Amino acid sequence: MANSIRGRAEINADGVTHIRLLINHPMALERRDAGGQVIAAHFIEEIKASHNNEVVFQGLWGQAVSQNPYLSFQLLGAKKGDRVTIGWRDNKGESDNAEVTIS
Amino acid sequence: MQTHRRSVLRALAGLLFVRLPASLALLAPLRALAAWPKAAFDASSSADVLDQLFKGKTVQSSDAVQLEAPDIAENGSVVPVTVQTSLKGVKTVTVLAEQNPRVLVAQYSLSARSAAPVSFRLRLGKTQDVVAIVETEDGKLHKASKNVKVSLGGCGG
Amino acid sequence: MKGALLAAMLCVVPVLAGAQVQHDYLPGREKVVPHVSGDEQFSNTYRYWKDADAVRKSKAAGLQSRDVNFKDFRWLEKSFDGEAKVDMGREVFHRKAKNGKSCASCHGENGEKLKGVYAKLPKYNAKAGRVVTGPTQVKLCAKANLDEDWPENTKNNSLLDLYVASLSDGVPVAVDVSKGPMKEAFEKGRDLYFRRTGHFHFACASCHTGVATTSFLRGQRPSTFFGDAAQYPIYHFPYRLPGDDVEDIFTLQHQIRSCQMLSRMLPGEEGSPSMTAIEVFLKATSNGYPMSIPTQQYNMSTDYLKKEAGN
Amino acid sequence: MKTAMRYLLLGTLALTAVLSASVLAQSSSGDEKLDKIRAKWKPGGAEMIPQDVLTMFPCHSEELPCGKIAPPPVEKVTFKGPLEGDAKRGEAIAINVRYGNCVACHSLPGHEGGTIGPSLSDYGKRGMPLDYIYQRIWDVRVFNPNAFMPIYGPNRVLTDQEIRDVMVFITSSK
Repeated sequence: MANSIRGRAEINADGVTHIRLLINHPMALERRDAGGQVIAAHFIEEIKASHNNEVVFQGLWGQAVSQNPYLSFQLLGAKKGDRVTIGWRDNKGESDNAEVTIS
Repeated sequence: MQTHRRSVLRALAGLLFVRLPASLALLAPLRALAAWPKAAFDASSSADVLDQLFKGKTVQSSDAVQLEAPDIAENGSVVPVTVQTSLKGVKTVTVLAEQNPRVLVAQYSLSARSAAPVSFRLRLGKTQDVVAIVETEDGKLHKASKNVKVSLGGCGG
Repeated sequence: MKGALLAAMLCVVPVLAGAQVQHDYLPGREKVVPHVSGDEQFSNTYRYWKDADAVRKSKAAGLQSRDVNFKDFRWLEKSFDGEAKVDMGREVFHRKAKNGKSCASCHGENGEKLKGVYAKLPKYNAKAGRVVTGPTQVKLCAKANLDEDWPENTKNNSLLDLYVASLSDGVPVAVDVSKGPMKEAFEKGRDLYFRRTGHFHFACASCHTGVATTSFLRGQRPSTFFGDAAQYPIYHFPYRLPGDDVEDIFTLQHQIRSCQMLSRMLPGEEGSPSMTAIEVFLKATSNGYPMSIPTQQYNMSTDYLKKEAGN
Repeated sequence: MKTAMRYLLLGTLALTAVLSASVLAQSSSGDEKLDKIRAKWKPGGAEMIPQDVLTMFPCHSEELPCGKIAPPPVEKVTFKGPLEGDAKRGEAIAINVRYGNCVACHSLPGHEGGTIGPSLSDYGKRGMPLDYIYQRIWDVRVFNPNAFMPIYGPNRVLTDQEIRDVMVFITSSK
């Protein structure tokens, strides 16, 4: 699941950073195949954002979050050029993380 | 029953922690981060979810919370939702889809360094109310909801 | 009773070998001109959506509602998801082939030489001896200069098609159908658009003209075809046609095929003369309308809600 | 070349379909065209209508033989009563996107639908003559050659009995 995160972080005049993320993930719902066998769900359970080694935002997700999830929120007290680390972990133990530079 | 659920939760939380990859575990958890609450995510009614997450505390409708979502979702599998609030000291933002088989969609924890609006996209099985609950530092729960009609395409597209 | 009734109704579809077939057409095709303002003869809603400013003003004046505006803000807003695909397309654009060249070698580091080009496609290609669409042009160019096999409906082709189209963002569509093969293609496409076909005996125009565009098709509102093509290739998630690997990018050819399948017509072959003709018709009836790339098929962010409500 | 071959194949299929429809006589329902369609496709399921059924009808093509198929002639039919049918089945047909899909354009009793056609929610109250309703569903071109409605009869989208089921359903609202 490498390179699954695409993000943009833009700071405005008031010092508020708008972070937008797009994650490439199937977010598969639990379902049954033609033979009635349960096919397990596969979805991101947790997503975190950290700035200066401080976790500033955490999301806990269920199966109802759409495929290739989108997430946006605001970060305070950061400055241009700072890096925000984004990491996720899914219910199968897979994970990925990436850095987004504030512009 | 409650006790049992919580012990299961605690056990699960332990499991999840072990499964955390090194890269994530390295991040210093400044605030007490919540573990993934399995029982709440599996619950099929709002009451159960509230019971699990907020131990049955009362939820008040509030004008200080805005839930933005389309009146008509053209595609139930990608419904954009934004939660905005003028409240100070927001601790968590929780989003529920009351008629989905699993009611709890997402819960976000904010710190003093992050803020709403929080936007994401969710799946709606059918026309229903989407509910946002904002929990503030004082422990109060503020709610807003919005009915989203899931439209069916005429030609099946 | 039933047997007799059926026998009386039993009809055999005649194939007239060689003879000119009298097709069924919906009325109105002679009114279509190759410009977006031609919509005034059809849904007559062009004045509300002819540009972003018109949309904003008519909203503010309370003139516009979802009842008349189907070229709404999602068509004008850039798609965040689509931009991620444009980035991927840019990577393919700079990827070196075995011969050491990339698309950028000829077209400029940032595709400078391709600015505005997509707004003029489809175009007659003298080398190929036929009218070609964007994806076909990508395929031919990649084969000739990079020796890469990037046929239509594959990942690299779609990503490049979207990237090249994004270089014409904001440029008004300008497909010249005044003469030669392009004129022929436009007229043929116009015929096909209004021709009734398939299991339901529908034309494209059954849903995408006049009355239908101001009504609901169950929960959907069909759009007038004028101006639509300026948004293609479009980010279309999570729908794709069987057998395609296109990174959720929907070209105009995809859109036509998808419509045909869903309304029980035989889906055409990508790049066949008929399908190209329909694309020429659709693109030329968007002439004068600014390209908006990348945009998306569904409202995938709530940003547009605020814009609809106020300013 | 590959494309040309495919066209040839599709063309042959279409031609075979058409020729056999006119030559073959016996089949289960006494209607070859209908049998041919239903043998290849069961409407109302998850499967979309397959290509070799679609090549039996006019298509958007100047290259394929189906592009030269003339439109099905207008069929004037007479309705023989009494009206007997299954309202439940009619409802299923009317609201299914891969069956009759009436709901795409019409509101129906108990179903909010499209607004391209008139609402049929209280159609039962209007007391329209049955032979009119039957003709309208079978081949609307008798009343209006430019109507948007599919021609359910001539193209065998629905069978005689299926149309009756739909009629029972839409006239059931009081």
